[in-house]
Amino acid sequence: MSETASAKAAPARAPRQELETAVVRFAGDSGDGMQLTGGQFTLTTALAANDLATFPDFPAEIRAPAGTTYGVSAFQINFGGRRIKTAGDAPDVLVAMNPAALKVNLKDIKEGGLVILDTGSFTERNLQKAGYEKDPIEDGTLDGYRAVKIDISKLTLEAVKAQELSKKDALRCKNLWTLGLIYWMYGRKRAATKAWLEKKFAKRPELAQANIAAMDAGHAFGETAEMPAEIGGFTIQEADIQPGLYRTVTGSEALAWGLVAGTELAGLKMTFASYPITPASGLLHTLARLKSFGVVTFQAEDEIAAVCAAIGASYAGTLGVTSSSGPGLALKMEAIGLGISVELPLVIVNSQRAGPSTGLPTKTEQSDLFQAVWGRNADSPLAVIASRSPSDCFDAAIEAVRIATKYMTPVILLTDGYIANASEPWRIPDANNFTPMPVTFRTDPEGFKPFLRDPKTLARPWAVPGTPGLEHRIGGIEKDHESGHISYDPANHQKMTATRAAKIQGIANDIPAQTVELGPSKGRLAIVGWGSTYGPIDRAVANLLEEGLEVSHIHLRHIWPLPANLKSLLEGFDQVLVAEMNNGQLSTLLRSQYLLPIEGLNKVSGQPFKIAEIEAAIHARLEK
Amino acid sequence: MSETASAKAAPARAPRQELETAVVRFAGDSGDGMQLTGGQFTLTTALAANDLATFPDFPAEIRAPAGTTYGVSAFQINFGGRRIKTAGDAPDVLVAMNPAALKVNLKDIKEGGLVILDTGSFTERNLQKAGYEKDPIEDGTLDGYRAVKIDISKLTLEAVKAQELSKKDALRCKNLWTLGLIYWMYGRKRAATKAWLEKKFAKRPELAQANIAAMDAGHAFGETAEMPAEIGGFTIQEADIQPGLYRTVTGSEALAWGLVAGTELAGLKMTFASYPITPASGLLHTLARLKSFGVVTFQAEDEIAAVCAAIGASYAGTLGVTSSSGPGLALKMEAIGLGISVELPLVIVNSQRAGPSTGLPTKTEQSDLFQAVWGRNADSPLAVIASRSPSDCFDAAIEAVRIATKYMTPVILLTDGYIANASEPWRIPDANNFTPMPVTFRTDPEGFKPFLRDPKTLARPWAVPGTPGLEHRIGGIEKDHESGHISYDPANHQKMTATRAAKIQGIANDIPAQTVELGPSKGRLAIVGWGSTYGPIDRAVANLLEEGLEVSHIHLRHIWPLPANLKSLLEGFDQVLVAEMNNGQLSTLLRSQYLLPIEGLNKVSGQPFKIAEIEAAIHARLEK
Amino acid sequence: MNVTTPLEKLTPKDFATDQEVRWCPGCGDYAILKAVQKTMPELDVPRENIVFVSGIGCSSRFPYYMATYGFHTIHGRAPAFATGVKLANPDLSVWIVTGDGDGLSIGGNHLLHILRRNVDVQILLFNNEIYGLTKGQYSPTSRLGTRSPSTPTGSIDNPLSPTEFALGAGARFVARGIDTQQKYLPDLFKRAHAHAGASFVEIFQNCIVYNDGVFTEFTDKAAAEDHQIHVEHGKPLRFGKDGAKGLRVKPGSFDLEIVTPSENGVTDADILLHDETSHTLANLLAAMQPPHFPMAIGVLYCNPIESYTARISQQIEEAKAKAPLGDLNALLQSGHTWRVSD
Amino acid sequence: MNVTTPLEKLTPKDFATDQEVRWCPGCGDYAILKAVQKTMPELDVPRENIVFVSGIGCSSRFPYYMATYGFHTIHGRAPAFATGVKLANPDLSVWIVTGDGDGLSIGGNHLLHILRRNVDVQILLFNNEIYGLTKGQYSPTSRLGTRSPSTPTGSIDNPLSPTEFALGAGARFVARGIDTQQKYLPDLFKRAHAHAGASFVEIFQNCIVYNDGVFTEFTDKAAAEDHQIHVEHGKPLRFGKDGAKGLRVKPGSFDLEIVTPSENGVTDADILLHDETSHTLANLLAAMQPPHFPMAIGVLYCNPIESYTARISQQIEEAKAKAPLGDLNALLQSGHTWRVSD
Ligand SMILES: Cc1ncc(C[n+]2csc(CCOP(=O)(O)OP(=O)(O)O)c2C)c(N)n1
Ligand SMILES: Cc1ncc(C[n+]2csc(CCOP(=O)(O)OP(=O)(O)O)c2C)c(N)n1
Ligand code: SF4
Ligand code: SF4
Ligand SMILES: [Mg+2]
Ligand SMILES: [Mg+2]
Repeated sequence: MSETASAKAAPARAPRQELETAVVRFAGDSGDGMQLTGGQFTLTTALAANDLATFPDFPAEIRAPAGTTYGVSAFQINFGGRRIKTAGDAPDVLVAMNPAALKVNLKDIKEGGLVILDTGSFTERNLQKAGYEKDPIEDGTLDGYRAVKIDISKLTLEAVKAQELSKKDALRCKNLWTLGLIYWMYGRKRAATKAWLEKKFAKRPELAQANIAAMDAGHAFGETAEMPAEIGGFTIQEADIQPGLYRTVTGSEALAWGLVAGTELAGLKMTFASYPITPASGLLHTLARLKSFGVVTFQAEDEIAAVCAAIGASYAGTLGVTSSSGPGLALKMEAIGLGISVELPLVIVNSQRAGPSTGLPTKTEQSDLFQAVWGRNADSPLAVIASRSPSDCFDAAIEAVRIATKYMTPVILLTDGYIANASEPWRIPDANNFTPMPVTFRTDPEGFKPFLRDPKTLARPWAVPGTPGLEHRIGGIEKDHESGHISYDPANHQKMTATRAAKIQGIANDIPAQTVELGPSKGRLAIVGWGSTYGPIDRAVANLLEEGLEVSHIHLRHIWPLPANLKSLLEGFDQVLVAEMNNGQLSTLLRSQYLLPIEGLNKVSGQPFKIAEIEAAIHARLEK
Repeated sequence: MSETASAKAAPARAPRQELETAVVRFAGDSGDGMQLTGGQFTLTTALAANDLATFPDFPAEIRAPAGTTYGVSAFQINFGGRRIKTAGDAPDVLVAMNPAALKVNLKDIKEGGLVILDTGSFTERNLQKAGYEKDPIEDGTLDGYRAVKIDISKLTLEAVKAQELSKKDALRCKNLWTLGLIYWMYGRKRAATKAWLEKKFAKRPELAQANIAAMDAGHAFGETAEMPAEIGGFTIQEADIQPGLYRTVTGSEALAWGLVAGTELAGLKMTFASYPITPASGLLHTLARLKSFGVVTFQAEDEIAAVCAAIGASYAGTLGVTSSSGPGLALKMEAIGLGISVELPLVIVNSQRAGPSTGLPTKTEQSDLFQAVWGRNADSPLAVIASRSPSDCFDAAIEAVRIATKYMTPVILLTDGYIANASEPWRIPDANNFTPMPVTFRTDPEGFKPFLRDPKTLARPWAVPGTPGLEHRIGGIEKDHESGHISYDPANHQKMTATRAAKIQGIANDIPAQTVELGPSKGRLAIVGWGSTYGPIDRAVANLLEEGLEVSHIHLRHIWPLPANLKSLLEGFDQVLVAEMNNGQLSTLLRSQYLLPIEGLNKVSGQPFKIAEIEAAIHARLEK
Repeated sequence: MNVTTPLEKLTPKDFATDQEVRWCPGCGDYAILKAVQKTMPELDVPRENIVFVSGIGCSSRFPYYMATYGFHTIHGRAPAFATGVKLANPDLSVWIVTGDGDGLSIGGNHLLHILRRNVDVQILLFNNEIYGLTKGQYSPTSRLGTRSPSTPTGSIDNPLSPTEFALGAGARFVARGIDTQQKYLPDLFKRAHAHAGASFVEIFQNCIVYNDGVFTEFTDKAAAEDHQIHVEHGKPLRFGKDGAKGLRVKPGSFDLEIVTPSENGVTDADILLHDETSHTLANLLAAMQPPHFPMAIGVLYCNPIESYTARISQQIEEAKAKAPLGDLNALLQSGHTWRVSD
Repeated sequence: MNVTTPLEKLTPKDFATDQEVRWCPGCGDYAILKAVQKTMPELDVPRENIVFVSGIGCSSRFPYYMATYGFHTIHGRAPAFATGVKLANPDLSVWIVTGDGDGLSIGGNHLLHILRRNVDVQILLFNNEIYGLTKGQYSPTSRLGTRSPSTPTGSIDNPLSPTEFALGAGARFVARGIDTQQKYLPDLFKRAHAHAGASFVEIFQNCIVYNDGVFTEFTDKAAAEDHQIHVEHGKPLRFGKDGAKGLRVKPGSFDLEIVTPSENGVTDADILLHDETSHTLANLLAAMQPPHFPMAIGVLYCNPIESYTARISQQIEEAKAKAPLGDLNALLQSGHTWRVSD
C-alpha cells in the first residue's frame, strides 16, 4: 500500500474522502487513446477489488480529423464498494483532453462534478474546430462544475524529456499522465499498467519508459499537492466480492469463449463463418485467434455466404456458428429458414445496433427482437435467447449451443453493441466443473430415417456425411415426416408445421422457470427487461426497493419460447412495464401471448437507459 | 338456344335436372391440357351468365413423366345461378383422363358423385404407373360413385380421322372431346371455344378443325344418348349478376392492370424489377407485355437487385415496384429497410406460398404476415395490405400505389399462389371513372429540406434527380429530421423513430373504417379473415346465417396499420375466430394490439379452406 | 469421423437412389446423371465420403438421384454451403451441381468467391441458357434477343460466358462438356476430381421444354465434327473431318484463326498445340463461338496451385503445434487476472 | 422531367458540399474526391443531372461530398440501385462509387451483372485492398498472407484482380488509375464518361490507417517510372526512364515480356502498340504485377457496343409505336369479354 501511504505524506491536502461509488468519464480525441486509458483504469480498479461497469463510446468515423466533435472518443466507468450494475448515469468526473471532448460531454456531467481539462489543448484552432466561439474556460461555461485546469500537454512533454521522443510521440503520452493523476485521485496502484506498458512496448522500450514516466508524473502531480487544495483524493472500499479468480471481459470475448466452451462440452468442433459488421466483428476477431481450440473461422464474401457455410458445416458434423448485426441478420433469413426446414443445429449471434437500415452502427439498440422471432417467410419457429451483460455472454453462448444441438435447431442469440464493447469483471469459472452435454451422431444404419424423431425432444438424428450406410438427401422442400423424402402430401405438411412449432415450444419445459431478480414475486409493479437493460433496471429497482416501493425486476434470458411459468408470474402483478431500447417489441410479444395489459417504457436514442429514467417510470406508476 | 333445343331431341334421356350450383374437376396428365380445358369451360360458363370460381392445381414438376401421380394436373370450377365464392369443397363431377388422375382425385369427390373416365387410358402400364395393383374400374374402387366409363381415346381418334393427324396429335384432342361432353351436360354453347380454337391454331387450321370436331363429337355423344340413361344433363339458371361488361381475370392479370392503373392515376411511370419465382412470376410476365403503358420491366440478377433497382427507380421519379414470394421477400428485407429509412415510395408484391424455406412452391399459404409486418431489422414500420381474390387484386394494387406515393413509404401487398393462378369473372370498371391521385414532385428550391414533412401525412417531399436546385444527398444512416444530413444526435434518432411509426400509423385515418361483410355488426361470433380465405369464410357464414346462426364475417384489406375502428368492432363480439392458412399470424397480431381473447382456426396443408371446415368451426363455437 | 468402409467394387447402379427421376422426359439432365453415376465408382472414394450439394433449379434436383450424401439447399448458395462442408471436413469429396440461373444469376457472387479461393470442390454447371424450373425465363447465358415470358420482345442483356467468367475469377481448372457425350463426360469429371482446388465444368444441357435445340448448331451429330474442337493438353488444336482444320494465332495479332494445313502454305507445324496451363489460350478458346469458330470442349485450363482447403488445414496444424490443444481453463485465465480471497 | 438549367461555367468548388469531409487525415479518398470535383465541370452535364450512388464503406461516403444528387445506399448494392435510376431516367449521368469490399465481396454479383448488361454508368472502384470502415479486415483484393484482425496468421484466399474480373464479366471499358495522380485521373474519368455503356475504373487508393503503403512498390515517386506503365491506344507500350523499356510478346508464346530496345537485338519496332480494343491484350496488361512487371495504368480496354440503356429505350419506342399509348380501357377490355345487361 505504498501509494496510499505516500499520499498521506502530503499534509496540506484535504483528506481522502470516502465514497461508495464513483463515475469517471475519459474523453478526448480518437487519437488520444481514451479507450486504452479506460481499459487500464478498469483493470486497475478491478485489481483494487472494486466492482465496476464500463461504457466505451466510439466515434462513428474511423479517424475523424483531430479536434472535431465527431472525432471524440469516450470511456465511462462506474466503480465502487458495492455491486455495480451500470456504467452510471451522470459522471462525477470528466476528463476532457481537448475542447471538443468538453463540448460533447459536459452536458452529461453531474451538477458540481469535477471537470479536469488539458488547458494546453485549448488553442484557438481547437476551440474553433470544436465549435466554441469563446473559450469555455473563461466564459462561464464551467460554472456549476469544479473545473481543474492543468496544462497536461506541457507537463507531459516535461515528464518524458529524458526519452528524447519526437514532440508527436511525446504528446501521445498525455493519456498516461492523466491516468496517473486519476490513479492518484482514487488511490490506485500503478503496477499493473506499468507491466502492461512494458509488455506492449517490448520492442520500443523508450516508449514504455516515456509512458511510465508520464503516468508517474501525473500521479506525483496529485500527490505533491499541485492540485487545487479543495480537491483531495478519494477512498473507495473494496466491494464485497465473491472469492475466486477474476478478470475483465468484454461481451465479444465472453461470447467467443462461451462458444468454445459450449462446443467442447458438446464434443464438437466449431466452424465460425461471418462477415464483418459493426458491432459484431469483435467476435470474429477473437475467434480467429482460437484455431488451436478446433475453431475454424471463415470470413465469407457476405452474410448470406456466412450463414450458408455455417449450415454446411453443421451438416458436415461441426457446430456451425455465424454472427452479424441487424442488416446482416436480415440477409441471413432465407438461409435460416432452410436451417429450420432441414433441422440442423446452428447458432446465430446478432449484435444489435440502432436502425432502421444502416442506422447508427456504433450506437446500441434492442430492436431486432421482432426480426429474431418473426422475421422469416412462412411459419418458421426457432429459439431466441438474449444475454444481459458482457460476462453473461459466456453462459448465454453455452445455452445457445445446448439448445441448438439438443433440439437440432437454429438458435438466435441476441446481444448488442453495448454488451459487445463494454467490459466488466468476471469470476472465471473452472472449466472442470462444467456439465458435459455430448452430442451423439447417428451411426447405426439399422432403421435410420432422417426425420424420425426422438419422441422426447422431437429432434431428428444428426447423420453426418462420412458415416457409412447413412447416405441420404435433405433439402428445403417439405419432407415426409419420417423418410425425409420430398412430400407434397397436405396432411404431412400440416403435421410437419405443427411438429416444427411443437419442437421449439417444447424447449420451454427444458429451461429454468422464470425467476424474479429483485423484489417480491407478486405485487404492484414488475419491470420486465431483456438483454443489456439489465444493469439500469436492476439498479433502479434496488434503489426503489430501498425506498420502500413495491416493485420487482424480472429479466428474460429466453425470448422464444418463453419460460413456461412466465404468464402466471406476470399475472401476479397489478402492473407490468417492459423497459426496452426499441419501440415496444418484447411488450408486443408478451401481449400477444398473455393478453395482459402490458405497458412499454421505450428508449430509442442509441443510448442505454439511465437509472433515473427507470426510477422515474416506476415512481410515476406507483404514485398514481 | 339451339343446343338445348336439340338436347330435347333425345327423348330416351332423363330430363335435364335443375341445379343451383355445380362443381366440376377436370384432371389428367400434365400433357392432357387440363388447364386449357378448364379455362375454356370457365369462359363459356361466364358467357352463360353463371357466377363462378376456379382452382387450378398444377403439378410441382415442369413436365413429369406421363402417367405418374405427381404429374397430374387438375382444374376445378364451381359455378351456378347464385353468387359463387369458392371453387367448391367436394366436386360433383370428376373427369379423370387417366388412372393417375383418378388415383389422386377420387378421394375428394362428393359421395355419389359422377366420375367420368377415359377407359382407353386404363392400360396395364398406366395402371402400374399410377400405383394401382388392380384395375379400379373393376375392383370396387368406384363403388359409391356414379362411374361413366367411356373410351374417350378411341372416340377422339374416330372423331378426328378426317384431319389425318399423327396418332399423337390426334390424341391431344381428347380434352376437347371431353369438354364437348361436359358442355352438353350443362347445356353450354360451344361457339366461344370454337372461335378460340380457330384463333389459337390460325397457322395450323387442321388442328383447329380436329379439336372442333372432337368437341362436337363429345357433345353429340351426350346429346345422342350414348350416355348411360340415368345420367341426364343439367340446367343452371343465370346468376343475378350486376349488369356491365365482364371478363375473367387471374390474380396476376388483375394485379398487373391495377398497378398500371394506379401509376397512371398517380401520373407516374412504373419501373417493375423482379426475379422469377413461383407463384410470383406471372406478374412479371404480364407486365413485360405492357411497355406501351410506360412500364419498364427488369429481370434482375436476384431479388436483392430487384428491390434495389425498384428503389433506385423510385428515387429517380418513377414508381418502383418489385414482386416475389416468401423466400425472395426475405432476401429483400435489408433493402426494404433502406426504403423505409430514405422514405421513398415502393410497392412490394408478395405472392405467398407454403414454407418454410423452399417449402411447397406450388401450394398456397398465408404465412408471410409476420414477415411483412415485423420481418426487418430495427423498428421499421411500413404499410401492409392484402388482396382477397383475383379480381380484388386490381383494387388492392391501386390502394398500394395510393399509400406508397401519398405517404412516401414502401407498401407490401400480400397475395398468394391461389389468387395468382385462379380466375374469376370481373366486371370491368370504366377507367374514366377512376379518381386521379396525382403525385406532386418537389421543384421549388426555396426552403427545400429533404426531410421537412407535410404536417398532415408526415410524408417528406419527393425531389427527383434532374430537378435544378434540389441537389441533395440521402442514405440509410440516421438523418436529421429536417435537413436529412447524417445525424448521430440521440434525441433526433428518438424523434425520427417516433415519426416513422406515426407516419405509418396515420394511414389508419386515411383508410375506410372496417365493415362487416355478412352478419350482424355485433353478436356471438365473428370470423375474421384476410386474403384468399375470403371465399370459403363468406360462403360458410352465409350458409349458417341462413341456418339462423348468429355469426358474422369480417375481412381485412389493411393488415398494417389496422383500421381505426377494428378494435371496437371486435369488442362487439363474444367470440372472435381468425381463420387463416398459417399457424396463427393475424391472430397473434390482433391479440398483441387489442388484448382480446382471439382464437385461431389454422390450416397449413397447402390447400385452401373448405367451406365445411369453417362451418364446422362455427358450429363448434356456437353450440358450446 | 470418417471411418470408411472397405471399397468394394461399386457399380453405377449403386449410385442411383430409389427416388423417381422427375425431370421432363428427354431432358439433358438424364444424360449427365448417367455420366456422373458412371464416373463415381471409378473415383476410388467411399460412397459415404461423397456429398452432392446443389441450389435450386431443375438441375439442382440432382442430389436426390445420387445414392451419396446430398444437400438440396437454396437458390444460388450451393458454393457457400459446400465451402462450409469442406471447412468442417476436408476429407469429403464435394460436388456442386448448379444451373446457369442458380450459379450465374443469383449465385454469381458465391461462384466467384469459391473459384477465387480455390476451395477443393467440383462444380458442375448445367448450362441450358434458360430458367427451367420457373418455366422458361431467360438467364444470364441466354443469347441476345432471346424471347421468353419475361422478355416477350427479346432479351437485351449481353450473355455471360461461364468459362470466361470463371477464368476472370481466378479459377485454376476450367472445362466444358456436352450432356449427351457419355464418351467424354466421365473423363472430364475424373479430371475435375483429380484437380486439388475448385474445378469448374460447364456442361451444355438441352432443356427440351423451354429452350430445345439451342445448342444444336454444334451438338448435332452432323455438325459436331466441324463445330466442336476437343482440346487435349499437348495435342494440336485440330478439328473437322479427320482433323483437317486447325487453330493458329493469326500472325501479328492476339487472335485465333482457323486454317487448313496444306492450304495457303499452312503446314501442320503452324497448328497450335493445346497448353492447358496458358491462361491466355484458355481465354481465347473460351471465347470462340459458332458459327465462326468451333466450340471448344474439354479441359481448357488446368494450372493447379495450393488449394484453400490445404492452406486452412495447414494453418490449423500450425496453430495446434504452437498452442497446447484446447485447454479451456488456460484460455479463460489468459491475460490479466486477479484473485479475490475469502 | 429533365428541364435542365443553362450550363453556366461551373468550377470544382461548385461540386463541393457544406458537409465536413470525414475521412481519416491523409486518406487517398481525398485525392480522388478532388479529381472528381475537378472533372465534373468539364463534362458539360448540368449539375442536377448528375447522380452519385454508393454502397457502404469509407469510399462509399463519397456522395455526401458531391454537390450533385447523391444516394448512399446499402452494402454492395449500388450497381442495382444505379440500374434502377437509369431505367427510370436514362438521361441522368450516373456514377457509382464503391470499394474493394463493397464492390467485390458482398457486391460482386451486382457488379458482374451491371458490367455484363453494359448499363450506361461510370463505376469507380476504390481499391485499398482492405475493409476500411469496419476497421481493417482483409478484402477480396488483399494479397495472400495479409495479416488483419480476421486473419491474424495471414489470409489464405487468392486475391481477385478487379480488372481481370471485369474483363471476364464482359465489361467493355476497363481502366486503372492511382489516387494521387491528379494529372491523369480527370482524363480517365472523362473517358469513362464518354464511353456509352458500363465503364469500370479501378483506382488504387491508399488507406493510411489500415493498409498504409500497400501500393508504394509502384506508386512511390521513385518507383513510378520503372513500375508503372501508362498505356495509350495506338502508342507503344513503353515505360522506365525516358521510355527505355517496353513490352512485347515473348516469341512463341502468349506471354508478355519486358525488353529494352537496342539491347539483345530488340528494336523499337518490336515494342507492342497498345490496342485498347483487344480483349486479349487487356487481359495480359491487367495480369501484370510488380515487381516482375510494371503496373498498367490508363484505359486497358475500350471496345464499345450498344448499351443496355440504349436498347431498353429502343424497345420502349418500338412498343409505343406498335400500341396506341396507354389506353387503360382498351387494356382492361382486351381478350374475351361479355356484357350482362339489365
Ligand atoms: C430465393 C429464390 N429466388 C427465386 C427462386 C425461383 N427459382 C427457382 S429455380 C430458378 C432458376 C433456375 O434456373 P437454372 O439455375 O438455370 O436451373 P434450370 O432449372 O434451368 O436447371 C429460380 C429463379 C427460388 N427458388 N428462390
Ligand atoms: C449488410 C452489411 N454488411 C456488412 C456491413 C459492414 N461493412 C460496412 S463497410 C464494409 C466493408 C468496406 O470495405 P470497402 O468496400 O473496401 O470500403 P473501404 O472502407 O475500404 O473504402 C463492411 C463489411 C454493412 N454495413 N452492411
Ligand atoms: S424444364 Fe427443361 S431443364 Fe427442366 S427438367 Fe424440363 S427439360 Fe429439363
Ligand atoms: S480507414 Fe482507411 S480508407 Fe477509411 S477513411 Fe481512414 S484512411 Fe481512408
Ligand atoms: Mg438453366
Ligand atoms: Mg476497401
